Amino acid sequence: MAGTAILREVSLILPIAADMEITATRAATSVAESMSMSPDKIDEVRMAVVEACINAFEHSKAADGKVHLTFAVLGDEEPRTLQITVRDSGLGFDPTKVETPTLERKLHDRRKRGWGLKIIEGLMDEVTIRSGGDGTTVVMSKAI
Amino acid sequence: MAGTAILREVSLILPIAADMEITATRAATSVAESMSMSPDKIDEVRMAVVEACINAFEHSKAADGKVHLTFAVLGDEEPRTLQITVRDSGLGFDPTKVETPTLERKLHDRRKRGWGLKIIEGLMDEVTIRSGGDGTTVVMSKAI
Amino acid sequence: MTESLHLNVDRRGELVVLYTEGYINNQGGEKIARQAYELIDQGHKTILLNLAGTKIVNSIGISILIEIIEKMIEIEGKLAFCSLTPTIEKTFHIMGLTQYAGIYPDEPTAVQALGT
Amino acid sequence: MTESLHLNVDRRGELVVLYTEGYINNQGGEKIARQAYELIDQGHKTILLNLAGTKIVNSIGISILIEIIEKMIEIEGKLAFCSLTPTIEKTFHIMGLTQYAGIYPDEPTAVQALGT
Ligand SMILES: Nc1ncnc2c1ncn2[C@@H]1O[C@H](COP(=O)(O)OP(=O)(O)O)[C@@H](O)[C@H]1O
Ligand SMILES: Nc1ncnc2c1ncn2[C@@H]1O[C@H](COP(=O)(O)OP(=O)(O)O)[C@@H](O)[C@H]1O
Repeated sequence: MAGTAILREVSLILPIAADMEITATRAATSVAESMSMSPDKIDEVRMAVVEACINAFEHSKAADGKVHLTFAVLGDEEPRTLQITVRDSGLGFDPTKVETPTLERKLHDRRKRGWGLKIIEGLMDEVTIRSGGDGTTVVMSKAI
Repeated sequence: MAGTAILREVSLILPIAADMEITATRAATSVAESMSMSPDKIDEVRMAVVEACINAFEHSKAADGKVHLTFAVLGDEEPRTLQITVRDSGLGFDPTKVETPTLERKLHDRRKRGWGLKIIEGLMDEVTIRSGGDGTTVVMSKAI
Repeated sequence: MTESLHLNVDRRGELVVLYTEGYINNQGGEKIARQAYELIDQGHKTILLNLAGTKIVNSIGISILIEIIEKMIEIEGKLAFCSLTPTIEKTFHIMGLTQYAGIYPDEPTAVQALGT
Repeated sequence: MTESLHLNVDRRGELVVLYTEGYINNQGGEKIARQAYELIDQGHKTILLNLAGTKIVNSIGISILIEIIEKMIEIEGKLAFCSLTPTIEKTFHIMGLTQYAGIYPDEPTAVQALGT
């Protein structure tokens, strides 16, 4: 089957600390460039990585204070897809209970936040979230 | 004692593959910037990281095909030192048997190579190498 | 630190152009909001955010911009944006922000459209 | 790929200036060497490598440059460098390369010193 073998994988473990999502975007950029992804797509990947990281930073309450990322180049002979995993060992949440935000409602709401997952889904080709008592794993991918 | 606590640590695992040292330099840059290291020093760190990575890529023959890096911010209250560890689980070597290169000799030698460790030592403040049957670990640090 | 946001203010009568430089995250968004509320208090009702110097934003930062939009609707003012990266523009579309704030490719186009 | 080296050649009589752009690694060094040997075969004896466009090198790439220096000594020619980043210059010092190749801050200074 096309696009399913892992051709190359980079792992990154970040501490939960201010601006550390920038380190994640740089790793993503390197791996994406190494598979010749277009600059515009790389930029979209970067934004999705930022959102997934700040979610883990802000919401996970992971006891180890870490966020684990992998950047996998998937393909057959040629690189086809960049698959990024962002994992924390925190409290987890129920993704089905997250309300889809709309600006109309947010304009009257006290809480303007709640856009991260929607942005990730809008910018990446495929997104799956597994979450439970042992933490949260966001797997997101984008074809080159 | 000053400068000995780990304030923050980023880990990176790279596959042994062309240009992957660039990914390492980007992670190094992010962490160094986060501790406000000067651009010139960051650039020296980058060069040392390149050399340590290509050594592991080229010489280690690590069976797992990976190079493991950590970027640790050491300090007391304030960040003081960036400590970078580059580790492979390869064949290892005896650092005491590595000849210190001189250009005079290299100009007449067939083999012009052999500069990596000298460059690392010249650019970083402190460098220690542990190497044996279970692989090689280069620990190098630079104060901000 | 990586990139703390810089803000330049160009008052042109009723219109004010804010030039951002750097990351619009929590702190970046707050900085813009503080400036915007100050301008609103001074009677300015049209603010153009020129994002040419911003290559990265996050949703926390954008949420703070939504507060400014809400305020503008209240006072019948306008918040507009120009010179966005394609990704930031796409993100604004994903969020539906384009319905409540003008998005323009560059500053001259924005200034003309805002007609101030 | 990350950065494959680009090379521009400016023949000025005896002197040739080579402008590099990108990473001088194994392949980058080989590209420079191939070009240099071609120029030497054509009778050029003074080559100036302007590294303004190179922000990163590795020791494998530099080792290949040492081969060019060796060749130049043989034919009584000259290899010189200009517009290095501080780190690349420091690295050349660490290696002792500055004893065998002129290192100049910028191209005009280099051209004057090479006196061609
Ligand atoms: N890694 C995570 N760990 C725990 N909860 C999370 C995580 N990621 C998202 N969530 C939950 O999902 C909600 C929606 O996330 P998101 O759409 O990114 O918006 P926001 O972070 O602004 O609230 C969060 O408020 C949080 O409750
Ligand atoms: N990670 C490593 N694993 C095994 N051997 C190594 C490693 N790093 C360095 N070496 C050994 O040390 C020697 C000197 O390394 P270096 O100074 O970087 O120059 P070069 O890589 O050009 O030979 C290498 O040739 C190799 O034999």
